Amino acid sequence: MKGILVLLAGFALLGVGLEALGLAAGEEHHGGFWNFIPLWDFAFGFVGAAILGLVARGLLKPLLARSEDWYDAAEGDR
Amino acid sequence: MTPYALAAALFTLGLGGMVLLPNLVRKLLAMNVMQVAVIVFFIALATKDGGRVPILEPGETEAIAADFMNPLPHTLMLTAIVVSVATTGLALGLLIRIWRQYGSLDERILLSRLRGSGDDATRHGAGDDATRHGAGEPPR
Amino acid sequence: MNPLDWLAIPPLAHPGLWLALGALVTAIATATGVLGRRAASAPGILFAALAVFAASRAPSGSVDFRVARFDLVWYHADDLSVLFALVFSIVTLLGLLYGAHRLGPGETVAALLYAASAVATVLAGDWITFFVFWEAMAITSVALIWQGGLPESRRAGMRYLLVHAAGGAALFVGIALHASASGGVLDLGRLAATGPPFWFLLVGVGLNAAIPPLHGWLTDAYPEASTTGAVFCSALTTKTAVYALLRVFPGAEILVSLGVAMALYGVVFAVIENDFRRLLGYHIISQVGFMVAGVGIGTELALNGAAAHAYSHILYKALLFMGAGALIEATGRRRLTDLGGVFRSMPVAAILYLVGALSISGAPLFNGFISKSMTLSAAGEAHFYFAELFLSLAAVGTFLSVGLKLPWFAFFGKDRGIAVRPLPVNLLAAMAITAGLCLLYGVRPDLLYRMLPFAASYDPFTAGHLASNVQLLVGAAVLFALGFRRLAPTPTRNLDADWIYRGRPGRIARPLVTGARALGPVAQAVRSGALTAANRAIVRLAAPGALATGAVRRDPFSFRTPIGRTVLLAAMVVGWLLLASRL
Amino acid sequence: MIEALAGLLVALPLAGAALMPMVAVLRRRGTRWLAFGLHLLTFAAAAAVFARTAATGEAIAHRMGGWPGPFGIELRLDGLSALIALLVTGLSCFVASAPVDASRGATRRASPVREGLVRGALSMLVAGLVGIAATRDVFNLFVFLEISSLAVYTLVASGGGRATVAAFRYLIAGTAAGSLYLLGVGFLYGLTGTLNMDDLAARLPGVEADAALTAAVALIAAGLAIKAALFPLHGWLPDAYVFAPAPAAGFISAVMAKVSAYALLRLLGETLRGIPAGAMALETMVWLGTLGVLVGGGMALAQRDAPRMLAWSSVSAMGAILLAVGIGSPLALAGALFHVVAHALAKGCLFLGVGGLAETLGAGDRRALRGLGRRAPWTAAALTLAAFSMIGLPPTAGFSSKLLLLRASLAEGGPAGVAAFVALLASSGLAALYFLRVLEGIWFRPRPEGRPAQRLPRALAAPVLSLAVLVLLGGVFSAVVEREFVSGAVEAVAGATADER
Repeated sequence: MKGILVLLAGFALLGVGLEALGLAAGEEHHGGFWNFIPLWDFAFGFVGAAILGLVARGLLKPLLARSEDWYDAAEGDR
Repeated sequence: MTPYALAAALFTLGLGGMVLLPNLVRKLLAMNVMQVAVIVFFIALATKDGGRVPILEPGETEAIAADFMNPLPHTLMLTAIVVSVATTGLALGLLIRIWRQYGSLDERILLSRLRGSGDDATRHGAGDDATRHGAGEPPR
Repeated sequence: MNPLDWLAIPPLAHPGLWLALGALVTAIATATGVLGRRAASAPGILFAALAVFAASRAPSGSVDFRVARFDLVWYHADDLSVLFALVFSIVTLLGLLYGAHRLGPGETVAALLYAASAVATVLAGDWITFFVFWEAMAITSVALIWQGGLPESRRAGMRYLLVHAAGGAALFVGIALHASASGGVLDLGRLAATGPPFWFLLVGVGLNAAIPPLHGWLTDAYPEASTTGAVFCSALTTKTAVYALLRVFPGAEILVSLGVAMALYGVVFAVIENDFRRLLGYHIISQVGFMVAGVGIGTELALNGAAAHAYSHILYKALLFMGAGALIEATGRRRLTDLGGVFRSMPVAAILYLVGALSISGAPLFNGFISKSMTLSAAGEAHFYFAELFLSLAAVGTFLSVGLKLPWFAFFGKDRGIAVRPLPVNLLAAMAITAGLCLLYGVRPDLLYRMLPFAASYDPFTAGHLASNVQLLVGAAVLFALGFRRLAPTPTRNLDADWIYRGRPGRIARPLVTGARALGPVAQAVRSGALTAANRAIVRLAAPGALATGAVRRDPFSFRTPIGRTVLLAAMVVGWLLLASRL
Repeated sequence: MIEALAGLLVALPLAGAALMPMVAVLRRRGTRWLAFGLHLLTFAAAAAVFARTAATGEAIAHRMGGWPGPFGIELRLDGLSALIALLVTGLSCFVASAPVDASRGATRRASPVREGLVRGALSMLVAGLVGIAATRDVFNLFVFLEISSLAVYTLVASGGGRATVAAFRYLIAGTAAGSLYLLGVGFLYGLTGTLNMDDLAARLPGVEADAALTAAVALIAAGLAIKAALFPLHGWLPDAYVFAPAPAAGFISAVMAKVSAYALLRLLGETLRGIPAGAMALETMVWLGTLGVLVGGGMALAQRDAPRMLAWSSVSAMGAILLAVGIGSPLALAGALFHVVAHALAKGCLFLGVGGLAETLGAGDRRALRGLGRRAPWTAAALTLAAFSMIGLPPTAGFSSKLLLLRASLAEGGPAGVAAFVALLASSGLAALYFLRVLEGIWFRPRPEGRPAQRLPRALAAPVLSLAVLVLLGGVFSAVVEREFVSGAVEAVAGATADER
């Protein structure tokens, strides 16, 4: 578990370092204003995943989840 | 265009019903739908925008053919309806006899019965004449 | 002349020809007993290798032949079609290698014919040829799904067939409308994205591309295919549709929104899916969404991106399905809720699977990165900012479910002490080669870029791109690390668009299903009738007494066919006369 | 005077159809002779008409109700129509002479209602068939088709039991056929505004609507092909022929499908000739007919039940006739018509004989016929002659007709012609196999133990013998038949088309 955390932290540092490198090299940016926010992609990755999880688990699943043999029962009279 | 589309839809419906429905009554109904489609088609042929029924109004003495709808398809269809009624009547009669004989109107069941009894075991009419086996012929 | 140079002559350069030949040889060799069941896929592998070779050096140009009054272009090679033909051939080769230990003759033949149809579809130069092979693809893929062997495979295959028949009908109507609108021009070229022809073609092609709500067949049928069958299915049908969109509707803006919607739809459903092959199926939809959006953006970079992403996707998705198949083969389970902690028992397959997972997530140095960031950059450059944002979101979701959720709950997580069968060498070898290709293209993108249809140059390895991707993945990983318990799968089935025909509304269409089923007995009757006839003929000639003495009792020729069949045949005669007189 | 006969040909049996049930209820014993007389009278009228057309080479026309053409319905009998009418009315006499339940044993008599129903249906059938042959109006043709079909359903159903199911299935197929045909007629009427065949032939070349015309031809061809039992649209045929009572089966199997084949010849070969779709329909017919010849023969070989074997051989024969109609050269038409006559006589004879025996025995297994040669040599000889004709052995009528068909298909050449030639040869081989198997049983095997004695009721034996004699005469004097009967009919069609060209 600790190894994973170290790995994550390493990659996070790599991300920060690469962004700094890109800024230093003066690479062009395209896209919406949000792309110019520093470390935007960290936040987007985290929040986006949270939103997706919430929508899927909180909204869709209560609506759509059925027992696994639901279709068999629905088609039972074939 | 609409009446032709209607005729086409009815014809397809009837054809599909005749092909797909195993119940003989439904098959017969589908057949009737198909006949109605043909009738609709003919009547559609006869119609004309702004056309009148080809009957002179009281007091009218002169008839201009271009004003009227074509009456011939209607008369033809009268005959076709008679034919259709006769066929349906005969078919219903047959169905009653089939029902009495087999107790089923499902073609699949009927066919398996026809086959199950075997062509050589009994000849036709076993139902209304069970004594047709010759004397001394053991029923096989 | 070097013998292999023969493969550069157009008729022989058609990779589909080699795949079909492979099917023929397999069928003959196994039917005659020359080849045992266990080696059934051997000739297929050989011929697929030939197909790869032919595709890799297929010369540009067209070959046509005349049927009735149509010039049918059955070989039309340019950069775009050869790219798809090549990757189809490669994945066929890898798939056959992957399944070599268990592929029977039937499945091998079906897979080869399916791949041959897909290759022939992308190499078709006119709508008629395209349509013919498109339909052939539907039929052969069903044959492959049926080889899954379970009752549910048969039923799902039947539904798949019906849905694709409907899609084929829409496509046909679209082609007919287009042909009559254009005065009989049937060349497969760019079309205006307006009017009835467009909508019909969009429905017809979009069904194969699994654009929601036309995607139900995919997540319905693919999980029911055999472990090997799913590898082929994941690669071929949807990508053929992407090819068609690239060819016909580049720059149709409606495709941008459709593609983005697809990408998100697949991701969201994947998050709550339990059957891991269905989960991967949802990610096909999501990834195809990237390509469809790319087609819709329509700049040279975007089209290149879509084509490159299709190429990459076929490789890593095949790898993912191979990994999923390996899980099933090793454990016999197909739900995440039944799995956990098998990493230690099958580390090689798990690591190879992770290569695929990182590829699909767009991790740098894997091949998903080099094509996905191309599409995203194209969206940004063409000012489709929101498309770029939402596609990024879909990428996050992809990593969340394929890169984190699936491996965590399957390979790691709670150890349930599941007994694991050892995996055969050929299976692991195929996975390793596929993973190697994913890495190769990830490190050397120029190998892929030089095959792309447009000359637009692109460099994925800028610090900004790398940073953006690394940050996204890390962000998602952090969330997963904090909240993975909430994402745990549950043993449920989620309703989806296939409810339309499997649930209550589907009952309205039940007669259609009955009608399609009626075809089964026809084929059966023809087959058994012919066999019995031959058998009886021999009996009659060899031993005339046998019949009289009752040695052959049952009389198979007193059968009666339902009278509806006569009516149906009459309708078919009418259809034939209508068709034949018009040609 | 003679023109009125043309109307009478239809009116007489139609009146009979209305009359029979009444007479049967009032006075049953007389019904049989009244029916026989009526059919004989109709036959005489047909013979007179035929003689006139053969002598003058001109058609006899009658406009119903005195309406002038093209408005009125025209009945016209040329050489071809007259030949068909002659065949239908002639064969009807044989059947009408037999008691309704001839084969059900002497002790059993039909009830008056049944007697009237069956006799009336037979009359109606003759009226419908003669009407089909005579009419020149495509809608009227539909009406006569349905009249004859209704009568046939009734006749088949009168077999009771399983025959009812067969009749219903026949009805479904037949009515579907009628609807398809009528729809096609609707297209033709919409395109040309006429229903008269001659008018149609004159106006159609000027019609441009390509798709609608194709649809018309396709629908008409498919509809009539069901009624003519063209393979693979023959689904109704085997059961209907097998389960119908023997006298009815003898008549139905002899003429029913062939009159529809006549209608196909009239419409596709004459009225709609020269239309691309018509040519395609004829070509398709050649191929399907060739297939039918082979499949029918093969299926006949596979049957154990003798009447079923005969029914499948009818599928084969219809294939042969229709493929010749499809080829359409004068030689092929001569072959087709000769085959119509020869097959009608032979198949009528066989169905009356074998079917009657099977009914009296209560078993259709061909083994039931064993030992017949010793027990009833004359019947056995008659059946043998008819079987020879079916195989195509000299000196029977079947030999001459087969020969004509073979020559015609060879002269046609091309893949279709060669395929037809091979199929026809093969069908003779198949027929030899399945008939010789039966004949061997009849002549060389002893009657099985415990079997009842086979004996054909005299009322059926007489028609069987006379038909066999006709089969023999038709073969011995085939040159006369061809010259006097067939050539005029061929000229009526081929001559007309030759003029157009």
